[in-house]
Amino acid sequence: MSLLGNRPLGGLATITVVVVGCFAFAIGFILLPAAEPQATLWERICRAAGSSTAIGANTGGAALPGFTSVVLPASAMTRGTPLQIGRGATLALRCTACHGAQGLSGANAPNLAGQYPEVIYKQLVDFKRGARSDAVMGALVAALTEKDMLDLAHYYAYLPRQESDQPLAAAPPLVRVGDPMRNIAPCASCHGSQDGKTGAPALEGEPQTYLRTQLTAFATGTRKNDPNAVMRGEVRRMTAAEIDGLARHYAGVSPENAAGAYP
Amino acid sequence: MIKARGLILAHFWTAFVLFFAALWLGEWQMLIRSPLHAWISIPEHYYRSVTAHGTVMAYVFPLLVAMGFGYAISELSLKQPLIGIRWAWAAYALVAAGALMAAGAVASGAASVLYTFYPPLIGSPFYYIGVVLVVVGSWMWVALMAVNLHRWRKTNPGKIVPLPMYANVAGAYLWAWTAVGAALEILLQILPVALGFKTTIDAGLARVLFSWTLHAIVYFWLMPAYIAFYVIVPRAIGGRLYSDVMARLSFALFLVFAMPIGIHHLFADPQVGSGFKYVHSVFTGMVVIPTLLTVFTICASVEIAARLRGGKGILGWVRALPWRNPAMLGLAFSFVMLGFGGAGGLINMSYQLDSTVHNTQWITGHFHLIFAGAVVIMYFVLAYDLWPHLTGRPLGQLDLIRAQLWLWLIGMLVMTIPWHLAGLLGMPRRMAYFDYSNPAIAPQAWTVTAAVIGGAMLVGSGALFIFILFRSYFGPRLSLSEYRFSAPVHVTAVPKALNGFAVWVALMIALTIANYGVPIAQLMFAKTNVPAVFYFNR
Amino acid sequence: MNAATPDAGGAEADVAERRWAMVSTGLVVALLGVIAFTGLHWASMPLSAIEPIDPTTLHISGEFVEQNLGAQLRPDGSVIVRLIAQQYAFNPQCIEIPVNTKITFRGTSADVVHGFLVTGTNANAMLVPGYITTFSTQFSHLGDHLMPCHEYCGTGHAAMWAHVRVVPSKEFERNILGNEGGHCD
Amino acid sequence: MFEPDGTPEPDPAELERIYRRAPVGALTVAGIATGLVFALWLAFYLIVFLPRGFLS
Repeated sequence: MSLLGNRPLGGLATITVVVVGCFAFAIGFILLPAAEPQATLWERICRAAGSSTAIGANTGGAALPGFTSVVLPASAMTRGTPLQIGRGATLALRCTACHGAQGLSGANAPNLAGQYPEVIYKQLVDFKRGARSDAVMGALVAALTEKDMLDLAHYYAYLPRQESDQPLAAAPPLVRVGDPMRNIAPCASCHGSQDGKTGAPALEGEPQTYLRTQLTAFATGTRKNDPNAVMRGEVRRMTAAEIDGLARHYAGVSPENAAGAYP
Repeated sequence: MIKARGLILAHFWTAFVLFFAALWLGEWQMLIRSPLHAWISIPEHYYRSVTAHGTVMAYVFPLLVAMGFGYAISELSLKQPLIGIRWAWAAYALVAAGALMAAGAVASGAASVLYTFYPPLIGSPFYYIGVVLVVVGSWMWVALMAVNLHRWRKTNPGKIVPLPMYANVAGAYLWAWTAVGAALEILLQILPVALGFKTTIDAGLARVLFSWTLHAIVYFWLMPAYIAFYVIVPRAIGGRLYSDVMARLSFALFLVFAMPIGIHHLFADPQVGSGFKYVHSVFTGMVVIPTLLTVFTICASVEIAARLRGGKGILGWVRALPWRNPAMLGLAFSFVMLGFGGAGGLINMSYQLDSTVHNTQWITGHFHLIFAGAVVIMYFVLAYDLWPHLTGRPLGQLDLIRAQLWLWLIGMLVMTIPWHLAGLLGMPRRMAYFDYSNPAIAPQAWTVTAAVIGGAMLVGSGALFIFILFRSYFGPRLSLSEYRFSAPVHVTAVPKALNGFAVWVALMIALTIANYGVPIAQLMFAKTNVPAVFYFNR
Repeated sequence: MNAATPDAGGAEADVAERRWAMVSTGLVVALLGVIAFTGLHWASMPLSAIEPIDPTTLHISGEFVEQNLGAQLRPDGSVIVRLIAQQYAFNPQCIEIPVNTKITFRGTSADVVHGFLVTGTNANAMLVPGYITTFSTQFSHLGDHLMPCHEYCGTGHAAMWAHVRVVPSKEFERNILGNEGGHCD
Repeated sequence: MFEPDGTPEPDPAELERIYRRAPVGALTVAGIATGLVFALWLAFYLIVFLPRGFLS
């Protein structure tokens, strides 16, 4: 004869579960939060449920001048309409002297052809608001409207990009794997060729001098329009030689042919 | 002879071949992150491999084993041909197609988001759709198990459901409800973003929904192993099941307590209040009880076998156990790994104690011990046990089988115990490479080398397993007697509640709502959607 | 075995199993009791507050703007550390804090799910975008600790390691006053 | 398939005798094993968790 067989097991199980549940809730919501001093019963229960009113450590703060204030809009991340691209092309006539007729620079200004639209848009806004400074660009963006900047971004994004034919596996270690102990992330995990990150530009084929100047500016903190110091953090611990090597790599200059300037 | 053996063999072979492939991936991952190898030149390949390894090992492999085993149990224990065999093949096709689709997406490098998904990272929609197809196929299996049991009840009114089928259907219902959490996450949150209908997603809510699935799935993995403990091992070693009723109660308790505990994976998360964390900790404690009941019942069952063989004394009987019997070896090895893994598990679920080990290599060690160790070794045993009844041919010499099981045990211990230590030293999970030249990391280097060695043993054991199964096809035809499950010492009256599932399923759903309702509702109304981060090569 | 009629035996198993079940339950209850005691006696529990925050505007306003990051001394002598995790770095990348002082961490993520632990300590938390993670602890050992990201956050994850430097309180105060404190980047 | 061929059916009286005294051995083995598992937990709590400080 089974001892269990004589009992209404379902009811017994239900009662057990309810009792365990009551104990668990009582301890978790009333007893344990009691370790927090000066809280009423109701406050303890709310606290244990995740209510955050009791914390109140929110300190205000506003970005200092010189830091970026851009929040990337969704409209900067989609493909541009033909109308936007056309309008952007007209506006871009003012940019050709430095950035080239097809967005490929002959000077040491960045190539813009095929660049991600949100990248161009963000830099334009930063120039306009003073988070990034450059004598030429500052003057040029002053008159641009929000719509102008979006259209320009979509126009340049539409132009064909210079593709790199270098396999990633042949890139310098900092590009592929970074350096964990210096918290230098692999460049390729944000700047294309392996993985992308919203707001991070494609770098292949950019002029060597431009890249070196910008990396150095991030490293010294003279350029700080990278949100949350994302680039300054990556570059801060790099040596000058490493910065030089990265600039050469992305410019497409092989180490053996280092003397050959871009293009 | 089993009628649906073609179906069952299709499930088993697909499961084991995928398992063997994923085993190689695991070993490759260990090798390239170890000090024996230079840093991987393209880290994305590592995460691609981890995603594939996890997707196969956590979803496809155990599902196919449970499904195949479930069909076999349905036929063998109910002694009726499988109803709905066409549907069963359709379910198999869905699982296989889903697995292929997911594998394609992962292999192409468009979905290296790991099998735990991790929104707001978003990979290729084909990956998620593949996983959904796998789950839908598995739900068809759940329905088939219910239908077969229902038919049996109609033709056998008033009779007690055989224990193997009772446990099997408990496992099926457990899975049906377990999968709901991840299904909600994929269907309502991830897919709309992956398909481009939305650009934002609530990462916290996604983690809560996934935790619903993430822990209960472990008990679903365990089910075939526990079924084998109760209904295969005692018979295979010439013993008797100590108590049929307690076996049923254990399975019923798993059904009740497996779900409302998943937030113990989120102790370190900011989107759940500490009260719910404690409640889930308590209920995780409750789910320990059916495992302890199982350990005792199985020990008593094998003790009967030992004493029937002349075993004497309080501990002396252990020596009289049939240690050369693979079922006995498998059980003992499984219990050893369950013990170590269980101790680690108790630590993980202990509210504050989790912070010492959360997301370190310790956790990887823990679930490999429990699943890849204690559970998978029983998958081997149940496959060996059923194999001659599926192929009609013998497995051949048992020496190879014993060697295979020994290799699996030793490989698993050599791999996972150093992982636990590495976790205590602060080694984080999921890193493609480590800078072993750093003095703070250098002491952890040997643990990864040990994992490479242990992993090599596991690959060897997996290869032996496949070889043993394959070789049996070249054996002579057997005329086998009827397949039997373990018999209990005494056939006792079974409480009505333990002949059905109504109470347990009701408690399972009620407890899930009680323990998950508020945490989910809180986040559904919080304004915490964040932009998705698309994982695609742009 | 199936569908057989019950025989007369079987009561012994029930008694033994029930005893075993009671012992098992007792062990589990004892374990849960130790946890509750630890929570009560040392006010030790996992993080609890659910504080939403918009990850896209961290750099513009609110407590996580750049000049607020790192360690700050509070009037009551405790220290608050604010940090951001993003693909694939923490900001600050090196945090300097005083030994044996109450340290309150407040962190969040600017993009995907991250997490961090401080090796050799129980400081361990997830950073989920959209939520602020808050917890307090103390560090009793001087020296440098590693602070890796411990949640998969994308292909650059393996390079995401920060550092925590625990220094004597005097040295911390001197550095804070000298405006070099709070971080050691 | 692992059982040796022709395992004789045990004598019911013998089986009943074994059944009645069986749990002694199982209690010992399962008890020691379970005790070790909980002892490991306690050791972790005292040796690893407590010295590493508390979160609140």
